[in-house]
Amino acid sequence: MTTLQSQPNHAGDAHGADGAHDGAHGSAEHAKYPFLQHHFDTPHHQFDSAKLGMWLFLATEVLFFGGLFVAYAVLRNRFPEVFSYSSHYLDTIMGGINTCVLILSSLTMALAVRFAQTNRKTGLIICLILTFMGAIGFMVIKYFEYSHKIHDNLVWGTTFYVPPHDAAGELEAKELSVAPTTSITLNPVNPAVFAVPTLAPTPAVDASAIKQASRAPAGMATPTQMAKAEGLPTGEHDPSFAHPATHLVDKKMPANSHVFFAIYYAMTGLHGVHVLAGMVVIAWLLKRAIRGDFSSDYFTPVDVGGLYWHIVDLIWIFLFPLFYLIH
Amino acid sequence: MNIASTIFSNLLAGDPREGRTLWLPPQDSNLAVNSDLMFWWINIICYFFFIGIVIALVILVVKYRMKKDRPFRTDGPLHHLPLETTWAVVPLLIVIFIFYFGFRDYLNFMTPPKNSYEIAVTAQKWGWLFKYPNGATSDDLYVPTGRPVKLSMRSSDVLHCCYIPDFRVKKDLVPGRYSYLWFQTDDVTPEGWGHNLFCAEYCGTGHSNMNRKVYALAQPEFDAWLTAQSQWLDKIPEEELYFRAGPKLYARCQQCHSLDGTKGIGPSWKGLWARVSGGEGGDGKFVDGTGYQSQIGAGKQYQTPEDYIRSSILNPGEHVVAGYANAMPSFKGQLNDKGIDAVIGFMKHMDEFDTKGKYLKEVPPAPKVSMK
Amino acid sequence: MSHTATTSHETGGKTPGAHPIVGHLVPTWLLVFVGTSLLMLTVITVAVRYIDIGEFNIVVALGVALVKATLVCLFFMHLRWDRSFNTLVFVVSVVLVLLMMAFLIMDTNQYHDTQFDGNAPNAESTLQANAPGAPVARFKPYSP
Amino acid sequence: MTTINLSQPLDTAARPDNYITHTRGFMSWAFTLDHKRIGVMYLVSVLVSFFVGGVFALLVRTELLTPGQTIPGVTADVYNHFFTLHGAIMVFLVIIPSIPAALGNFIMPIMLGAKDVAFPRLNLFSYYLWIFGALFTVSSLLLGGFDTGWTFYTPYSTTTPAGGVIPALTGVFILGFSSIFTGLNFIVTVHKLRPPGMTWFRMPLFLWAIYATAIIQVLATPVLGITLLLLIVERAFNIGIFDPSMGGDPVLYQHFFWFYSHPAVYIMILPAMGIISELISVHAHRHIFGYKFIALSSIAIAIFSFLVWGHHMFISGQSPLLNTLFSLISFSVAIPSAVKVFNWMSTLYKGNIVLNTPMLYALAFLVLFTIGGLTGIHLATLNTDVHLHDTYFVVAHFHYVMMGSALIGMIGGLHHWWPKITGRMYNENLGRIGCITVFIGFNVTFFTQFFLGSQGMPRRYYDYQPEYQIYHVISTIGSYIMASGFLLTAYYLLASLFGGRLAPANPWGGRSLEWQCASPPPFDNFSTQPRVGDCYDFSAIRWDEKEQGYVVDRALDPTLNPNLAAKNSH
Repeated sequence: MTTLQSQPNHAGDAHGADGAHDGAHGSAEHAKYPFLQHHFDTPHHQFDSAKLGMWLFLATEVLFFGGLFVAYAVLRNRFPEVFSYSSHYLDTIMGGINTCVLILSSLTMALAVRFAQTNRKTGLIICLILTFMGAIGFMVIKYFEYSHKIHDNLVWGTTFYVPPHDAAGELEAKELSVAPTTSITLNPVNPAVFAVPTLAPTPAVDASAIKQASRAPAGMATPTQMAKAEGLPTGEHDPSFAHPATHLVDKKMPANSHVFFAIYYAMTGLHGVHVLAGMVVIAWLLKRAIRGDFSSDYFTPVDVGGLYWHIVDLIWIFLFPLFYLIH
Repeated sequence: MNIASTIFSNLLAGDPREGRTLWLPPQDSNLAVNSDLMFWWINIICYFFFIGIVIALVILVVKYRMKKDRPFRTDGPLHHLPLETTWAVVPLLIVIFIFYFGFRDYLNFMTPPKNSYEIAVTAQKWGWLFKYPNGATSDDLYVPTGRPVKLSMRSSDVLHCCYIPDFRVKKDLVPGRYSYLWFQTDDVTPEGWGHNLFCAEYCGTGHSNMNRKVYALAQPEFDAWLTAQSQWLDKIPEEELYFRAGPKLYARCQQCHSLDGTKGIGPSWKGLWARVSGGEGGDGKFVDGTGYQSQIGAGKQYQTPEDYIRSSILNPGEHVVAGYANAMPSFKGQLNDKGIDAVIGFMKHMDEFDTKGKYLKEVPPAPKVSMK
Repeated sequence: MSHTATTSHETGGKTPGAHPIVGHLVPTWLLVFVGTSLLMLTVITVAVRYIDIGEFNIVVALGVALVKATLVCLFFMHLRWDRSFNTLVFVVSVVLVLLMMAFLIMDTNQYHDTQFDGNAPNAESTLQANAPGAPVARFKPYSP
Repeated sequence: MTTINLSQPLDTAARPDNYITHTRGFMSWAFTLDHKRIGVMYLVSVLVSFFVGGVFALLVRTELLTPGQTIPGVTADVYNHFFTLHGAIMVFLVIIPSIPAALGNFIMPIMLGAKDVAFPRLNLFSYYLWIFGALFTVSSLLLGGFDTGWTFYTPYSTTTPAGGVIPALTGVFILGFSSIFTGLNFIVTVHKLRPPGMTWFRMPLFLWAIYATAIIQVLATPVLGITLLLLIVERAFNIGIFDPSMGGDPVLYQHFFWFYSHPAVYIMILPAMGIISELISVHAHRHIFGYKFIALSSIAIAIFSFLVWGHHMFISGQSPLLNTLFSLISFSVAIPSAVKVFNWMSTLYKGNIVLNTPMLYALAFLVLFTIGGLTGIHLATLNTDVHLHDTYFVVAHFHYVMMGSALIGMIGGLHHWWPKITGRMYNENLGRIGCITVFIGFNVTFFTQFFLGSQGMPRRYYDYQPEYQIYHVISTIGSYIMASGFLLTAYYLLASLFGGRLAPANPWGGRSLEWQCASPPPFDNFSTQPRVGDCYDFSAIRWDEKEQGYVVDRALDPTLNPNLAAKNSH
C-alpha cells in the first residue's frame, strides 16, 4: 500500500480527483452553488454521484423486468405453437404506433435534457410537455388494446375458455372463480375466497367449460362465424377476430393458448405501471422547470428523470417484437 | 463415539435392526451403501479440519495473549502469497474429488434400471396412494425384496416429497409432472416393524402426519399380499361392507373429517347423514348460499343423499359446505363404487363406531383378508 | 479506476463557456438523426413480420430491437460519453438476466417430457376432453 | 433515544456536541437525514424484530418438546404459522438489514471518512420502507396469518386458505426495495465519497464486505421483487405462470426464488465476515494478514453467489444436468471461505490478543462458521444431499451459517462499536459471560439437530416419531440456555446506557477512521478532514491511562510519516 503523499499519481488519487472532498475548496463551491448538498464538493461531484446512483437503479429495473423476460423465454420455449398462434390476436399496427410514440417521446426527452443544459427554459418546458403527451398517447392506445382484448375474452387464466357473453358462461366463470372480477374483491376474513381452486381439482367443471366453449355456446357461434373460424387466424383485420371469443370456435387453437395472454398482460401491465410512474416524474420535472430551477449548472433531475424515461422506452423496444412480431 | 452411538441407538426404541450409528440409521437399500460411504468420508474430512482449526485457535489465543508490561509486537507477517495460495487451492482439490464421487453415485440414483418393478404413487393432502401393476392399491408401501423397485410419482395438489430415510432416497412430487425414484432392498422388514416414509416437502396442516410405513416382503409373500390386496374389497359381502371396509377407507379421510364433531379441514362426519338426509341437525348451507334441502331430493341436482355424497367424493369442488375451504382433492380413480358404498354405509352407521372409527360390536370372523 | 478519471475529463467538467460545467452536450442533429433512424427501424421490423422467413423472423426482430436499444443507450442515455463504470453496471445487469435465462431454458428443456400440457392434476379427466382447444394431457414415458 | 443522554448530565468538556445532542425532540429523529441517527433507528427496529422472532423460535422449540401437541392450543396450523413467522421475521426483518442497514449505516461513512452517505434522503426513505414492510408483514397476522414457510413455495402458497399471504408478500416486496436502496446508496458512497488518500486498497475490510454486499443487494433483490409480484397476481388473479394446471411450472418459481435467496445468504454472511476482519485485527492489535486476499475474496463470494442458487433444488425436480452444474459451482465457494478463515487465524499469529467480549464473539464466529461451512459440503455433494435435503441437517446447517455466523458477527460488531454509538462502556465481565452462554446454548441447540437430520427427521414437522424425541428435548434445552444468554446481553447493554462509564474515543485501539472521532461522533463526523493512514497498522497505538483508552501517535505511523516508512519497512 503506497501512500498518497509519496505518489501523487496513485490510482486512488486519480479517483479522488473526481470523487474527493477537501474542505477549503468545498466551502467555496457551496457558497457558489446553492443546490450543492453539504457532503458533496463540486456540482460535478454531485452530478456524477446522482448519475451512478441512477444507473444502479436502472440495473435493478432491468433485473426486475428480467424475471418476466425469463418467464417469457421459458414459456415460449415450451409452447412455441401457442405463441405463434396467439400473437395473431394482437394488433401489430397499434403496437407499432405505440412504439413510434414512445420513441418520439424519448427523443423529446433527450432534447429536453439538451435544452436544460443550454439554459433554454421554454424549449425545456415544451419538450417536457411533448414527452408527457407521448406518455398519455401510449396509455390511451394501450387502453384501447386492452379493452378490445377483454371484450374478445382474450384474457388470462381459465376464463380464457369461458365465453363471457352468455349467461351460462358468466355462471361458469363464477364457478371457476378465477375470473379477476371475482377474485379482485380480496376478502381475507373469508378463506374460501382465497382458496382459488387452481389445484383443488374440479375436473368436471374445468373440462366441461372447455368443451362447451368449443361447442360454441348458445347465441355465440352462428354457422358463418364457424366457417370463418375454420381458416387460420390471419390477424386483427380478419373480421372473425372482431367477434367475442372467436378463438373458442377455432378448431386450430393449440392447447394452453391462454398462457400467451397471461405473460402478455403481466409484462405489458408492469410496463404500463412504469409509464404511469414516468408520467409522475415528468410532471414533477415540468413543475420545477416552470419554476425555473434548472440551469446549465444544475439539471441533474432532468437528466436522471430522462434516463428513467429512456429505460421505459428501452423495455418496450423489446416487448414489441416479443409479442407483436411473431410470424 | 461408539459409546455415544450405542446410547443413541438404544434410545431409538423398538428398532430391531443392527447398524444404527450416532449419525445414520441402518442401511436398508443398495443406494444407502455408497451414500453412507460418502457421508463418512466427508465427516472424516470435516473432523480433521474442524479439530485442527480449533486446536490452532486455542494455541494462538493462549500464546499471543497481550502482556500488559511489554509493548505491542509488530513483527507479524503482513501476507505470505505461497501460503495463502496453498490454502486457497488445497480445499478446492479436496472438494473436486468429493464432487466427483458424489456425482457418480447420484447418476446411479437418477437412473432406474430397466427391469425394475414399477409402483405408481399419488400424493395429495395429506396421504399417499400406492398403485400396483395388478391394480391393487394400498396406503402403506409394500415392496418386494431383491429387485429394483421404481416409484413413478405424481402429486394431485401441491408439492410433496417422498422420503425413505432407511433407503437414503428422496424426491419431490411436483404437480403437473412425473418424478421417479428407485431403490433395491434386500432384507425383509422384521415383523412388527416398518421403515418410515415421510413427506419432506412442506404441504400444510397435515404435513407432519403424512407419513406411512414401508414393508419389504420376500417375493412369494409379496405376491400373496398383492393378490389379497387387489381383491380385499370384492371379497367382502355387501352387508358387511360398511364395518369391514369403512374404517379402513376412513383412514384416508381422518386427516380432515373427524367423527367426534370437531371441525377439521372438512366438516365432521358426526351426524352428517342426518344433515344431508334432511333430518335433525338442520338444513346446512353451501358456500354458494344454497341449502342442502334445495340441492338434495327428487328432481334436485342430487336425487338422493347418497348421490350427493358420491359426487362430493368424486368432485368435491362442486358444492363446498359453508365455512370450509375448497380443499378436498378428488378421489376419482382411487375409490371404486363398492368403496364409495362402504364409505356411505360407514356414515349411515356412525353410531356403531367410536370416535376413532373403531367398530364397537365384535366383528364376525372375516373371509381371509391379509392386511398386515 | 484510472479510466474513469480520464473519461471524467472527456465529459469536460472543467471546460469553460456555454458548455455546462457537468455532463455532455449532445448536438441536436445527432439526437434527431438517432430518433428518425429508430422510427425507420421500427417500420422495417414491422414489415418483416409479414414475410415468412422461418427461424429468421425472430432473429431479425430481436436483432433490430438490439440495434435500437443500443442506439438509445449510446446517444439518448449519453452512455457514449458517460463513465464506463455506468456502462459496466448496466451490462452486468443484462448479463445476469441472460445467465438466468440460459440456465432455466437448459433446465426446462431437460424435464420437458415429464410435464403435462396443462390441467395436469386431473390428467384422466382432461384426456377425455377431446374438444379442440381443450388442454390435452400428453405424457411421454421418461427414458433415462 | 434522546433519553440516553438526558439520563445523566454530561460534562461538556469530556463530551462536546455530538449527533445525539446536536438537535433534540422526536421530530429531529423521525425526519433526520443523518446517517448515524438512521443507523441507530435501524438498530433499534432490528433488535426489536429480533426479539419477536426469537419469541417465535422459543415457541417452536417448546412445541417440539414432545410429539403431538405440547403447548395447549398450539395446533398443527398454529405451529405452521409460528415457524413461518420465525423464518420470515428473522430473514427479512432481522438478518438481512441487521449489519448493512443498521451498523453499516452508522459506521460505514465514518470509516470511509465521509460526511454522510451519498443520498441521505434516499437513506431515510429506505428506512421508512423497512417500517412499512414490517407493518405489512405483521398486519398479515390480523388478516389470518400465513403458513407458507418463509420460502412461499407455490402451489401451496397460492392455494392455502390462510388469509394473510398477500399482505405478507407485499410486506416482503417492500422490504426488498428498502434493501435495494440501501445497497445502491452504499455503492455510490464507496465510489464517490472517499476522501483523498482513501484508496480502494486502503479501505477497511468491513467496507469491502459492505461494498460486496451492496452489489448483491442491488443485483439480486429485484428478482425477488418480480417473483413476489408474480406470486401475488398468481394468487389474486390466477394468472398461472407457476400453476401446472394452467401450463405453468412450480419449479420455475423455485428457480426465481433462489436466484435471489441464495445471494441473500451472502447478503447475510458477507458483512459479518467484514466485521470479523475488523474485530480480530483490532482486538489482536495486529495488522490483518493477507489484506488483499480477504478483500478480493469478498468480491469473489459476491460473484459466485449468483451462480449456485440451484443447490437448493437438488431433489425438487430440477434436471440432473443442472444439479450437476450447480453442485460443481457450489463447491467453488469453498475457496474464498477457506481463504478468509485461514487468514483470520494467521492474523492472530504473533498478535497482541485481548480476550474481551468482541474478541470472544469473533472466536465464536470462527468456530461456528467452520462448522456451518464444513457441513455445507455434505449438502453440496449430490448423493449425500439426497438423504439430507429438507431434514433437520439442513436446518442445523443454515442456522450455523445464518445465526451462528451472521448474527453472532452482528452482535460482536454491536459490542465493538457500542462505545462509539452510545458513548458508553458496557460491563465487560457480563459481556464475556453472555457470549459464552450464547455460544454453549447455540451448540447444544443446533449441533443436536445435525444428528436429528441425518437420522431422517424432516423439517417443518409439528408431530414426529417418538424415536426422535430425545434429540428434540436436548435441542429445546439448548435454546433456553441461548435465550438466557441473549437476555443477559440485552440487560447489560441497556444498563450501560444509563450507568455505563463514558467511552473514550478509542477504547479498543482501532486505527480505522471511526476511532479518530469522538464517541459518540460529532454531528458532521469530522470537523477537519482526517488523514488516512494504514488502518491496520497498530505500531502507532499507545494506551493512555488518563484517557482510559488508546491514542494514536501519528508521527509513529509509517504510512503518514514517509521518512519513518523508510526506516522500518516490513
